[in-house]
Amino acid sequence: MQDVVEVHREPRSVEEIRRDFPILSRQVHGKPLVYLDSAASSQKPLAVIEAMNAYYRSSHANVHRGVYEISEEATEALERARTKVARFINARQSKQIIFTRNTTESINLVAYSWGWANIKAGDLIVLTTMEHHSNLVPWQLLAQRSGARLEFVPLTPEGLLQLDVYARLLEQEPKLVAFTQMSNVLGTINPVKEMVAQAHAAGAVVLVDAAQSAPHLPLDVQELDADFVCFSGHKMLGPTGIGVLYGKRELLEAMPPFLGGGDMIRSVSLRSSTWNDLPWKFEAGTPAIAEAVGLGAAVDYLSALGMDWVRQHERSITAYALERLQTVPQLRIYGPVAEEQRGGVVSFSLADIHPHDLASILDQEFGVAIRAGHHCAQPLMEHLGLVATARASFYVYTLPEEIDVLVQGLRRALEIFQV
Amino acid sequence: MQDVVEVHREPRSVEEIRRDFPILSRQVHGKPLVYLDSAASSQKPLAVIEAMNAYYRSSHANVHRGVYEISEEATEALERARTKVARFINARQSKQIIFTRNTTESINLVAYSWGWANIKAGDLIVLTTMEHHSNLVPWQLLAQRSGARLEFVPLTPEGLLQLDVYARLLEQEPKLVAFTQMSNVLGTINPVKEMVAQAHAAGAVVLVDAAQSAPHLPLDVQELDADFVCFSGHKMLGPTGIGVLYGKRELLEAMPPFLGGGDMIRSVSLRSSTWNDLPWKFEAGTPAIAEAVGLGAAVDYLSALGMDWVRQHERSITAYALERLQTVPQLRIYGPVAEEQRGGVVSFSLADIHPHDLASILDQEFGVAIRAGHHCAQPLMEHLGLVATARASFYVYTLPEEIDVLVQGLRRALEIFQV
Amino acid sequence: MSMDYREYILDHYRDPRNYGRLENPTVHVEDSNPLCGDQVSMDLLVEGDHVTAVRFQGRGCAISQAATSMLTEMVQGKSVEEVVRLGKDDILEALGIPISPARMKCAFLGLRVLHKSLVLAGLERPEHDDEL
Amino acid sequence: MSMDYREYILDHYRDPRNYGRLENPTVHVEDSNPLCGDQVSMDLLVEGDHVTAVRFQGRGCAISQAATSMLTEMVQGKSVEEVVRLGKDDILEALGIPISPARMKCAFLGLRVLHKSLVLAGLERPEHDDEL
Ligand SMILES: Cc1ncc(COP(=O)(O)O)c(C=O)c1O
Ligand SMILES: Cc1ncc(COP(=O)(O)O)c(C=O)c1O
Repeated sequence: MQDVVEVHREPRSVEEIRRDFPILSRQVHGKPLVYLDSAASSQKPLAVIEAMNAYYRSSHANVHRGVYEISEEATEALERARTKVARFINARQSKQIIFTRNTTESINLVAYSWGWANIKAGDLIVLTTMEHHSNLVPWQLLAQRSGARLEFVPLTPEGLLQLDVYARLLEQEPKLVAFTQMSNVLGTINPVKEMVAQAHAAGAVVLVDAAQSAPHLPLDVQELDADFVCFSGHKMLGPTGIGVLYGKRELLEAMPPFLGGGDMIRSVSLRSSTWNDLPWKFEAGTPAIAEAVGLGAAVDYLSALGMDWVRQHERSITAYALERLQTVPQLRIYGPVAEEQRGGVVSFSLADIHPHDLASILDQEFGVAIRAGHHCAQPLMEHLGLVATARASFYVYTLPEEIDVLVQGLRRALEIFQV
Repeated sequence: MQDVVEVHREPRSVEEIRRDFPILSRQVHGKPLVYLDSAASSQKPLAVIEAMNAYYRSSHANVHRGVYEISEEATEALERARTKVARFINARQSKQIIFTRNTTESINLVAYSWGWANIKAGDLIVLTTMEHHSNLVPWQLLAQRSGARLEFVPLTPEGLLQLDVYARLLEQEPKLVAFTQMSNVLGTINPVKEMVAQAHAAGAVVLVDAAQSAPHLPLDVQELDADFVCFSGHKMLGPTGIGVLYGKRELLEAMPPFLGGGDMIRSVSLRSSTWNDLPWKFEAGTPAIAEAVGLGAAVDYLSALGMDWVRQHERSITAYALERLQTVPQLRIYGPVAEEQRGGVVSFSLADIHPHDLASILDQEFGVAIRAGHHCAQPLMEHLGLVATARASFYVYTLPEEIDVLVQGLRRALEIFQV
Repeated sequence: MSMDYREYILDHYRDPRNYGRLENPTVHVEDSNPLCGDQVSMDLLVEGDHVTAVRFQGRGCAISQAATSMLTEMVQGKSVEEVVRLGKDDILEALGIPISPARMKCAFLGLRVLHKSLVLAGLERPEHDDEL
Repeated sequence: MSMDYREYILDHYRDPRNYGRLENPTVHVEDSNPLCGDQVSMDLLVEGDHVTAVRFQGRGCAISQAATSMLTEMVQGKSVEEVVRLGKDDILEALGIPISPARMKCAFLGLRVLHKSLVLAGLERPEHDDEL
């Protein structure tokens, strides 16, 4: 999937990788930052920061319509980034890559454009109870406006999808099936390829929320065969302000536009307009050019590491974290036990200490940044019978020593709360 | 409107200002870049580039839900940028500032959210024939879906709005009136304050496209009294990937959400959700955090110059350009003659030379970057009886000497085309 | 700045005062913090110009629950005039430890519910612009 | 690289060959460049396996109009087989000057219209993936 040249490089040590991330050498509350919240947003390597910097310092101009040198350079930079992203996920053509702001906008684009054109009253949309709000609320809004029905694939106690229920829901011939490739709370990796094949057999269109998977797993959209795949730049070493919608060509061609305005048109008269070719039909207005450049640099960085290496590194860090966390009294871990079924995300609770209190203690006394809350997955929290969990998540720069600091902090929290 | 402290600063020379913009010292085709396309997108001062740089190097994390230090810093940075923008346009409250990707998305947000809730079959929407596609296509889409009617305020031969027709259209009690404060082709500055008052008297809601005015004129949304005001960061020294929607509080409160997902909710259950407070109700998913920081730095930079100075500088550059261009044989200038009715944008045509050919010659032989084409305003081109114009546009860093190079290039084009 | 969880905070968290519901409250209001999901509901009984009884229920962190518990102690039996004046400073003073910016929303959740209740009961003007 | 506007280009621009419409064309196609608004329409008359007549009309820059004019000269009287094979290289060779990346779309507008015409006339397979 990646450049062959890159994959065969000598693997770099995590210590070496960390030197590429300026923020990792900073201190918080007088302690070195231990950043365990990459599932919310990753940190950025110098290569990404500098690519944007260089773009603004030497090649910025508006794109597509400029006949002069720097506008040609900017257009080139934008379209080269698109090609890089296409290659990174093995899309057949770069015109299948639509730049959005984030995963959330990508999903909403499909809900508004494809959804409005294809979903009618009484139609069924199948989701799961582990979805992030971003893959839930857009479908609620669509269902409310169209009169469509929503059904949900429930979870096993361990946090896996109940695939037998999924199969039964497919018998009702849903128009659309949308689910996440990896849970941002439980870490669960869903069997996307099989689920897509089953959904297609039942005649459904499939959207995959790859916000958590694109940054962490080798992703081949042709192999998965999903119709739409959505992800965010900021979770995969890239900048804020850019996301991706991948779609199958025939679907994207047939869809009406979403946002109207400059660049997405072929011709405009006062009362009607015709639309530009893909991908620009869906990119109205001046795009996030510098952000595309940054995302291009991010996928270059990841490809150079090799996504197999990334997955492997996170597997071993996660295994270590699970092992060490189990040594903390009164700590409860959520999600699958089998390592190959989970990504680098561990949600847990500790005694009767609320996750917010835990996060404050870890931050202020140990410099450890974890996430605490409902993780934009309230229905999943409901399922777990919780209001919130604490969550540690890992990436290419995470060291085992950082897990040790986390565990030390958890023990201290038990002391403070006199448990 | 700006910080009093800043406005009273010693005005800086344009030469000094230019040193803040790294790209202005670059060469193209072996000549110094003469950038005359700021109406399409402005260049960025170091202060803006460095602010984003510093953000990524030391404070990046996802916002709003993080309980740890760097997430608090990131949230602070985002919300401080919102406050700066609110102050820059004199909004009453910072919660009236919604961050979008660009002007285009801001307008579409209103068309989808306010439009769907308020525009019914037969309702009238009044626009003008000088609108940018971004303030035209969203309303065409809305009209097609809702059955609303569109009517257009035509232009005088000079390129001013026919305000008598506007008054007559208002008698038909439109639901919405949307127009630009400054034409990106003709430079025309419309009498927004009077037009808003008239529209309000007729019971209409008013949207002002400030994409060209926010960067170049002192803008006071309370004084204008418009209901919605839209603009883009990238045209006002800020980064790509961020735009602004300002709205009156009661309207924004009453509007249904646009994009659904994380951060815009109060609570989510499987089948329904409730919405967060303003402005977050309209900011679904991870926002463009670094871009907000950059935009904050941009408005600081502009405020330090003083928007009155900016306007004054552009007036004199424009006056100089109009004077010098008139010395070129067979050159025709479009738009108002009176200087106070136009911003720093001059559209023109030269003999039978197509604007694209002109732009290529200027670029390749003189390093001059101008825009050529329909400027995303095809209906206006239709009105002018043209397919395209050449356009030179100016900003805080434009020097009279650059106008001289332009004029020299135009004379050379006449030679090449043997006119 | 370090938020240290003093014993009295943990005490209010584990053993909240005025916890539960009232039979015939003058007003009942629920609210949650959209950013973290913490919840608080509050019952007020207003008799004459005094708040004669108050109960709350909630789920959330030590800060939000302890602060609400402390707040109910400040409300109980006070005149409406006094209750209307309760503000952020009173909460911070009661907590008595530094609160980091992100946790302010936790600390003030109960206060937000209280003021919503007072508005609903017609005892206070809605102050749109006050961000609790 | 400098695009120099040679005399023959200006000549094709100011005095386009095969300009106008046909009475009974086999196919008529119009297209425009969405990025700049340049327009070209083309009429083809196909008799047997030859393109026996061609006319175009257009508005646009010297590059797009001259390139289309030159293209019609290459098409006129040629066998369908030959016409189908006409590609970007033929256009660039005919123009004979370096074309900057942004102007490629101008240079190939007429070619795009030609191939759309051939597809419409059933003489060529639609090649979705070819970006003209
Ligand atoms: C008047 C006007 N409106 C809207 C826009 C669209 O701005 P953006 O492309 O940043 O959305 C522009 C810029 O091209 C403009 O000049
Ligand atoms: C599974 C999942 N889906 C969607 C999202 C939304 O991503 P964004 O906020 O970048 O739109 C996230 C990130 O929080 C996520 O983890």
